[in-house]
Amino acid sequence: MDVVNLKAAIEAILFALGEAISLQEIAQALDTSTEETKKLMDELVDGYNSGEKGIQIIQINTKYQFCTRPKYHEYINSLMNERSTSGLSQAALETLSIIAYKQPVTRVEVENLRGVKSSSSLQTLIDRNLIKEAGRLDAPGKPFLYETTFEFLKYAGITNLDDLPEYEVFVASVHSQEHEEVAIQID
Amino acid sequence: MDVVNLKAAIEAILFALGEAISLQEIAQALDTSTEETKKLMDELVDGYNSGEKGIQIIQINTKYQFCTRPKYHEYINSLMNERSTSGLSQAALETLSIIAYKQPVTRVEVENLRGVKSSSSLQTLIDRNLIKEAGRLDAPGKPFLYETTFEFLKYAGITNLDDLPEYEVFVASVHSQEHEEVAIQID
Amino acid sequence: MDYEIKLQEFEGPLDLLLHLVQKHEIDIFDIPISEITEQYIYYINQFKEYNMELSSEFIVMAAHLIQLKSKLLLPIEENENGEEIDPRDELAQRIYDYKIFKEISGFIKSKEDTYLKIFYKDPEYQLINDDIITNIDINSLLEAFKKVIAKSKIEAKDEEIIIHKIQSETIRIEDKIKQIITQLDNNETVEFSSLFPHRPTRTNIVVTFLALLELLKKNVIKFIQYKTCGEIIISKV
Repeated sequence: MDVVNLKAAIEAILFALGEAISLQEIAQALDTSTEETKKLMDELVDGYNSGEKGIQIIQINTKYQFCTRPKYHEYINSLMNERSTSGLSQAALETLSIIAYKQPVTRVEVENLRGVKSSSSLQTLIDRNLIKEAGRLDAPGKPFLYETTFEFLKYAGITNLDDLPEYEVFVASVHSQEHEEVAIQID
Repeated sequence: MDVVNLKAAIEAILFALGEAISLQEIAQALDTSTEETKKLMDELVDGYNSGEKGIQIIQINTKYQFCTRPKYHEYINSLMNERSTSGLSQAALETLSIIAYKQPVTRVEVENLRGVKSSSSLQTLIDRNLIKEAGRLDAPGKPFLYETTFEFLKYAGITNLDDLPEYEVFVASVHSQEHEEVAIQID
Repeated sequence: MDYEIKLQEFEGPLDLLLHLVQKHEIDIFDIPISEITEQYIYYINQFKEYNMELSSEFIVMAAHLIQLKSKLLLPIEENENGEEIDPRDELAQRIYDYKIFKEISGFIKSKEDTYLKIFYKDPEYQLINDDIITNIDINSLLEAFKKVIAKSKIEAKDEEIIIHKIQSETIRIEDKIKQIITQLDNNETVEFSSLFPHRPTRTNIVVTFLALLELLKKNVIKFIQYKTCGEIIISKV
């Protein structure tokens, strides 16, 4: 891959990952050296800093992350406000639904199911007091487990988790045979 | 705010929102006209399309959204935990094709064309948000009609349904295949 | 291996017919029905040999092919304009339409490959107000969950644990044949309509019908009908 493509690849990674990521991790993904990655990253950061852009790449310690420029904060706020009047965003709702049905569950499991980095949705739900940390999984890295709160039950209008609409029925319908299969013997 | 800043503001909004957003919503947030917003958006989209970039702005109907370019997916995949998003089965693909080209269409019409029961495929497509119910046919039994969704446009990578190749394109392709087959036979 | 036929490879009878037509380089609009019927039934028997479940549509098509075959033996009908009606036209059109949609599904599939390679991101988190959410729509929660699960293949692993498999109905033709013979042993004649339960399933109808055809072929039974559209009486030969 040439330099231009490598830079674009870093851009794509930063966007999709959402959260801060180290040069080492990026270098590994691109199968190149950390030094080379650093050089490309510097160019990329400069590119976003030259001219007037709405987004930028910030460096926190040794990690890098995309974020918006603070000066455009108010426009974003007004839009977010507009959208959140209808309750939770679709992203937060999806995240909440996974936790409700699969709890206790780690962030990684949520992200695997959604296919999108979900730390921001998780934070929304924690701040809304709909989910909480529930210990750590006994696995490498000891990731946090999440579960729904008592508040969740209250606002969902159910007395306990068993009152959630059953999803087994649904899973069965998805995985049931495409054809109503019938064994017929022909002679 | 000058043009450069307005463009940057749109960029910041698209990034922060994550989800698809309409020109009207953006225009409202920026306190400018939809026409002006459209002009700025076009420039922004062009900017991301010129040169080699890792991210792009896609247009779906009248909405816009940031996303990565598909060619960099393997680098992202290597960093994301095993993404579990799966493709559609052949049965679901056939059903989706029929709905895309014959919409609005009933289940019976789909089944007649495929020659097999398709209710489970229809359910899969509804659950994946690729099709939706679109009223009922004014005929005995008042069967449901199905049509494709906004998500389908994203799935097909098109801005609107008119961007789908004409049905005749496939007829011609099938026709030329038949021709080839006959030609082989003659040899 | 030519004999390694996987039923899963065929989405339905039209798919199988299309496969046969392509394999033998046959013009869809000029299908030699006799040969195709033979081939089709050969395949179905292969499925049977490998103990594969066969959906009723495959059987219905077999019956249709046999019917077409016999129709072709009769004098050619003409429409009101005096043009000859080819009894194969309708089937040919169905295979042709199916072929086009199969072509389209290939195109849709190619789009899917790209779709699965694109990443989106969640909204950036901002706590705008401290309003407590006091209403969670439980149904939209389930809907959201369904969407997530429908897209994921993780659940396939859980499937075995969770799935309540819907029992499929199994009726064997030979059992049906025995049943009809028993009925004829007890009574001299049997009314056609009495062979079916109050609300027969499609499978039941198809199997009964095939059993009757089999008995007719083997010259075990005969049909008697006293007036047009009247009750069909079945009796032993």
